[in-house]
Amino acid sequence: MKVPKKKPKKLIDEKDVRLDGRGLNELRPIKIEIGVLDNADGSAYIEQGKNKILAGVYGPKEAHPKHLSIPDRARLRCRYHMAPFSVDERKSPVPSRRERELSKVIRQALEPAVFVEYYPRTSIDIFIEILQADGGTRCAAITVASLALADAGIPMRSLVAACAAGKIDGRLVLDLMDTEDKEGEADVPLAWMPNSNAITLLQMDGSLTIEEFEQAVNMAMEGCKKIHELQKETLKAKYVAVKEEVEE
Amino acid sequence: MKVPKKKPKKLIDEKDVRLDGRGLNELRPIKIEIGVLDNADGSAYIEQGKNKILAGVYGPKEAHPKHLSIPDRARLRCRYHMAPFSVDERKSPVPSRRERELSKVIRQALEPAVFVEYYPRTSIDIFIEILQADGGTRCAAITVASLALADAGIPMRSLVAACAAGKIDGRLVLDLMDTEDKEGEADVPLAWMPNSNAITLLQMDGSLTIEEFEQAVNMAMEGCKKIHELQKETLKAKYVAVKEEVEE
Amino acid sequence: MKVPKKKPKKLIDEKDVRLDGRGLNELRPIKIEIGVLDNADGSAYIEQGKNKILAGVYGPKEAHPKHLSIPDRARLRCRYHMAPFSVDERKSPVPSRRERELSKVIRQALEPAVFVEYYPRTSIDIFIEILQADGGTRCAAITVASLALADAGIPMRSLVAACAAGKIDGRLVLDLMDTEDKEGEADVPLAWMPNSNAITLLQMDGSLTIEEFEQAVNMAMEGCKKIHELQKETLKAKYVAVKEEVEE
Amino acid sequence: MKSPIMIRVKQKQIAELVSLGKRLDGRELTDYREIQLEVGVVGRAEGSARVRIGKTEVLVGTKIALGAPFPDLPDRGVLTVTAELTPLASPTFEPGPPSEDAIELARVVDRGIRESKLIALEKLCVDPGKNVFIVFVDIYVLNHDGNLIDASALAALAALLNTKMFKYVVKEGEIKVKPGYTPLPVKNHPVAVTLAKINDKLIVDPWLEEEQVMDARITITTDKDGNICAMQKSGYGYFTMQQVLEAVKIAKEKAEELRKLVVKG
Amino acid sequence: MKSPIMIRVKQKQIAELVSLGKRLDGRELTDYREIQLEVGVVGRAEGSARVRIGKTEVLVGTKIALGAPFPDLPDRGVLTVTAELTPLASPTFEPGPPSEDAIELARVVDRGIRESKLIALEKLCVDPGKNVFIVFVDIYVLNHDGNLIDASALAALAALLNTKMFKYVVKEGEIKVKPGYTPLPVKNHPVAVTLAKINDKLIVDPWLEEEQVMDARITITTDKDGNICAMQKSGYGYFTMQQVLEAVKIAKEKAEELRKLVVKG
Amino acid sequence: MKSPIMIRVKQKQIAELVSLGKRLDGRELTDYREIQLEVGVVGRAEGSARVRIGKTEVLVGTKIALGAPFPDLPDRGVLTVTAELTPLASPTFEPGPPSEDAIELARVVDRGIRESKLIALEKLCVDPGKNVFIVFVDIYVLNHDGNLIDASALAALAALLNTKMFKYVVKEGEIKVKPGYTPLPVKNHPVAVTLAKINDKLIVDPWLEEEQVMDARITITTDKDGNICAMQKSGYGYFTMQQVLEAVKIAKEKAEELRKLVVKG
Repeated sequence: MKVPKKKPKKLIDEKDVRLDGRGLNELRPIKIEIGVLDNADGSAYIEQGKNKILAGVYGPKEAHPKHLSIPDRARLRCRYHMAPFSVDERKSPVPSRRERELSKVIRQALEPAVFVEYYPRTSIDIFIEILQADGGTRCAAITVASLALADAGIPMRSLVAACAAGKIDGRLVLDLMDTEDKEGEADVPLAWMPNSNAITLLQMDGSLTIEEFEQAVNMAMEGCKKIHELQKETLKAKYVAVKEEVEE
Repeated sequence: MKVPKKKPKKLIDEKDVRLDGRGLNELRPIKIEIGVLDNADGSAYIEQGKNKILAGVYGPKEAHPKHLSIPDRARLRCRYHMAPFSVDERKSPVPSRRERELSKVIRQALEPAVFVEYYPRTSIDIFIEILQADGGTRCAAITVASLALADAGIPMRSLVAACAAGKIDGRLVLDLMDTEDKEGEADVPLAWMPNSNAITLLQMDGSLTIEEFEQAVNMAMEGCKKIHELQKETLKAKYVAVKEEVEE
Repeated sequence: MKVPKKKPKKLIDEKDVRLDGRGLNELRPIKIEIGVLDNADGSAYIEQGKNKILAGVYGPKEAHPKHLSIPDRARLRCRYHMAPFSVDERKSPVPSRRERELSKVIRQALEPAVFVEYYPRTSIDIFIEILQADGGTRCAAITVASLALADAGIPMRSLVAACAAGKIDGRLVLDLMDTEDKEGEADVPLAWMPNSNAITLLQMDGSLTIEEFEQAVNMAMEGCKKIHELQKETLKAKYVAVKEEVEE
Repeated sequence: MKSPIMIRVKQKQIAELVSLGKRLDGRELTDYREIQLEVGVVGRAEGSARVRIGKTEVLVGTKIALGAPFPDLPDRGVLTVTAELTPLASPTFEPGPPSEDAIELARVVDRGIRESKLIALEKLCVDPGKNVFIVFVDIYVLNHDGNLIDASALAALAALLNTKMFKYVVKEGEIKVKPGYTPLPVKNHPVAVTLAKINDKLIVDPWLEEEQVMDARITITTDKDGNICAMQKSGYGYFTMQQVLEAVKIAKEKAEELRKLVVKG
Repeated sequence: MKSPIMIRVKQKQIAELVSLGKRLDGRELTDYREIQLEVGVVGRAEGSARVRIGKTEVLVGTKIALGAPFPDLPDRGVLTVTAELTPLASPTFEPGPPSEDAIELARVVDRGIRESKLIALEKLCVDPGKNVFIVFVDIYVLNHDGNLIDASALAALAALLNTKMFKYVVKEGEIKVKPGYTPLPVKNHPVAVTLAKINDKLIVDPWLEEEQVMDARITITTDKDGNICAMQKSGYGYFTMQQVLEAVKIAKEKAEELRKLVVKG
Repeated sequence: MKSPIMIRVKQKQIAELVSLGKRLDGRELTDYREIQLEVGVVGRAEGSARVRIGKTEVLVGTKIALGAPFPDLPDRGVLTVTAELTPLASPTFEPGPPSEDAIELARVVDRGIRESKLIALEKLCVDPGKNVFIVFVDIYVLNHDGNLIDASALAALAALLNTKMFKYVVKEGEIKVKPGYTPLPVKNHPVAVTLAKINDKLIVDPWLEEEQVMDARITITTDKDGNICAMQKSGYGYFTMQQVLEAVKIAKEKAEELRKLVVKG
């Protein structure tokens, strides 16, 4: 329980500056680490603004129960889960309908990137824990889970980068934080593989004209590109570090 | 939520006419269709007064989980389920204890009619959805499920017809509707195979002398006979229609 | 729902007598019967003060589901369960977190006594029903379950006897009843195999100095010794009775 | 565990005996096994009773609490009946949420109590629409050797007759408990009698092995005036009209016998 | 049950036809199957509608009740959407708690209603912070032959337009129901249109066998002014930007056609 | 995944080393692994702390809400402790409702907090019988390498010391939140220390591979005055009286060391 925040009158000031000081087309600060968990086969951690999200991957491993295994490819499983203390009002640990829907769309956002056909009859489990939530968690979850898959050594066509654009105070903006999401007019989360030009997650709620929607998607794609660069740098840095460690 | 109905002072007027205009010994109008669903192996739909009930049958099919299969006969499964909007106060979609009991007694009302011994180790699933409820749903459910079984081509000793009799305003009447059931003194639902003279469902609640009970059962049996005729006509009409279609 | 009891001002009077008339170091009256249930492979019943507890054992039997069987020993399962009417406020029949924890510690209190290695891949089920609760149910449950295991003919290193000691009104006492447990300062339940000098359950809550704790454990051990004697007598009496019956 | 062959041999034997009007345990077709009844066995409960019919053993405890009435019956107490088939009672009972059989058992007992108006629910209103007494009847099956319904219904009746309620006063909208107890207001004495059909014969009080061979079962609950207040056919088979009427006649007679065990005088 | 080989042959055929701009059932790529709509089919419900798209059949019923508002929106009515994939509707639907697919279906329909402001929730407040109207929209899938979302969203729209609310007065803090009904206050008419991608072509209204071979699926909900109010990509595959924009264009056109079926005049 | 043979070889090695007073990772028998503590890591929580003991990692967040007290303690705040063994943390943890182990973990930590009177629950009453503060302590296990209890209890203590509560005024029966925060009222500092028994020797802070070979485990929670406030024996084996007393002595010493990591000055 928190001291109730007053609803801001304006989300963008006259100088085109947002509540947290960002420009319209600016991402929140992003910090990524990979290989952060000891037991998981792969893991990664992201902070995007005040979001704090941990992803872990187990697999490929024997699918069980067996009748759920798929003869010609790996079965991807995904759980998006929020910690009780990740939001202002304590959340029950029992998965909500929202968490169950997000688990599905996140899985389907990642699946096009994974060579699932390499591991028939196995299961690859992706577990995402939202430790702190501040808007845009599904996109940050896809960004970080994609790195956890790479960290687990699972062959992928490309990393998947995800980012939302939306409309607040009548203007299109990138990467909405919680207040902007709640008080704004529309939100368009997008997951993209820039190399393959493949949109693997696309949702929308609010109200946008078709022209606004097109601009919002383009804006989100630009965000994804930047995030994709960050993902690649993080992976590269990790491999350099491992290489140095090995060569020492 | 509905505008509350006033409790009627009398359920039967001085001319022996009931609230919906019926005589004491009169069934509600019944409309039956069979083969109404595309995916189910067999299906049927009934309207009895304001009751609207759909039944679908899948099977015989491999029983699963396997340890629940029965070596020398098919396993009949039955689910009686009410739609949330089928009653005045919205019903939670989670099966209630009442729905679970009715699932059992309906299954046991149908089982004596089915040649379960023809299909060892298989499962025959009967799904009943109450779309609108107005008293006497368990009986109408048996009547319609019995036709769905026939429509699925499952060999049966006889169709099972079901109908209740009861006591309202001190008089015995046939086929109680919701208000009569709630305000009345007793309800005796009965399922019967007229050909085999077999009572396959019999319940009772309220208060009846033994003599009244005997009369009520006899009255319900007469109702079942009429319903049985309707069932046979519907089946015959269906086969004629199919035959004509095939011969065209 | 009961007429609320007034909280007693004192749990021990000036003559060192407790509310129910016992001395500080005195057990409640104990009555044990074994072989009380017809279907269970072994069973026993205990009354300890106002506690009334029934234990039944099924097994060793085929473990199922099979993937939970253990290759080199029997799998002990245990359920501690309270009847809804066993306590002042009606208890929901759904197992609480407390009941699930107690099921675990009771299982682990009994397991060191059982030759589980004699029955690989099997399952031994211990079911404990608290019919009336008055403090110290976990200890009485262990005492009685241990006899039910013996009654089922399951080979054991020793019977397990259990008893609590604790602190009330600043004094150490044996075998706390409900009011003493709730109003007292500490409770130390202990399960012991006197022959093997093995403590198989030890919990504590409240506040004790290390010296008090040591005294409390010693006191509880003395209680266990007495209970162990009772257990042995009961078993012996049973076998004599059976023998006489057989020889008649 | 008996072998499946031994079971089948025994089942055949049971069925053949019944055809001859006899039973494996020497009973007449309309005899109950020995019935033992004990009340007040659980002091924490507001009422309780243990019934043994042969080796079948059932414990019923009642609890009373304050709570909200049903919106459509704002001035009536609430009756709640549950049944727990404890895993102690049979190797076929699993711990977990109530099975279909447990639900049916509770609901058949519930109907007998409710329809006969055993409890004067209209006297259990404390503050209309807000607070009424809720009567919990919890059936605890401790050993299953057949005919759980009759044992449970009898134990429920005995426990309810044995139930005491706390006294209270309402002061400025607050309910205060007063010292002393008063008996639960009771108006009727329903008794359930179950008959099984084996080889077209009706038998009373089937034990477990008879239940395993029976075609169908019917439970008939009659009240103190001999009226029928609840009925439940169960099992894979069927009854003819003649059999039902015969069953009703027998059930009424047996109920009178059983009632005397519970209701004195 | 068809054999796996037959299924694969048919799937290949479907995919090849789509590449040629054709469909197995003769439809154009952007054609819907025949749509049938019936309203007021369940009298117990406050509103109801049955939609058939080809052999897909969905029934939606609405109920209205009084209840507490969300703490952060004390003066607004509450919308609750559920979906039941009844086991009647497909051999792959199991009875039990809602599956991931059922939850997604309900939530996509919910977003279309909510984001387009179909219901004027601000007019459903009775007593701020205490009592508001709760609108239940329960989707009941009766036969599954593909494209459940469009059928469900259309049935939900029709059922809500058909919903009548009881009248009431608040007297001394108590809510009394008055005779007569008033229509649910409605502000918009969202329509969901789903397209599937098969062999890089977009098709409208995929039926079940097309859903089994599609790469991915996108649902676009547009409102009466042609604005987009909800969108959901689903399935194992992906879309390109071009495909998304093409899908949006088609969805807007088709939505206008579908809307005319429900909203007269 | 290691092969079962490799695991058994390693387990034998661990047990033999312990007999010689040594451990596979070079620690003394009574040494903890390296402990790292960080507080205030989750800003949305009212208090939070992350504890790493070796590779075991636990995050605890606290939340405070208004709610009803327990009927028998109308003027006291409520403490609720849960533990989630996140499936991230170990290949043996499954998503789903809390396992027996998760429940035990939460309850042992709960008892340490409750029995030591860490939180002054008597100061958390807002409106007796109606509104009190509920303190949620949610344990989130992120990596499991043994000794979850000590890590969780330490993180819970640190998180509670770090917890801030909102201020409020009660005006005409309504609770209004005021700006500013105040620390949670705290009275004690319980610390849990767990010892495992391997080959009749006691070791402190068992890591996962030691837990897999241990006979039994005992957790002893002592408060700031050196009193014991909670204890839990766990595991398939047993302890002798001597071992228990030795364990208590060691636990008290180690608790003092650990307490200094959390409580400054």
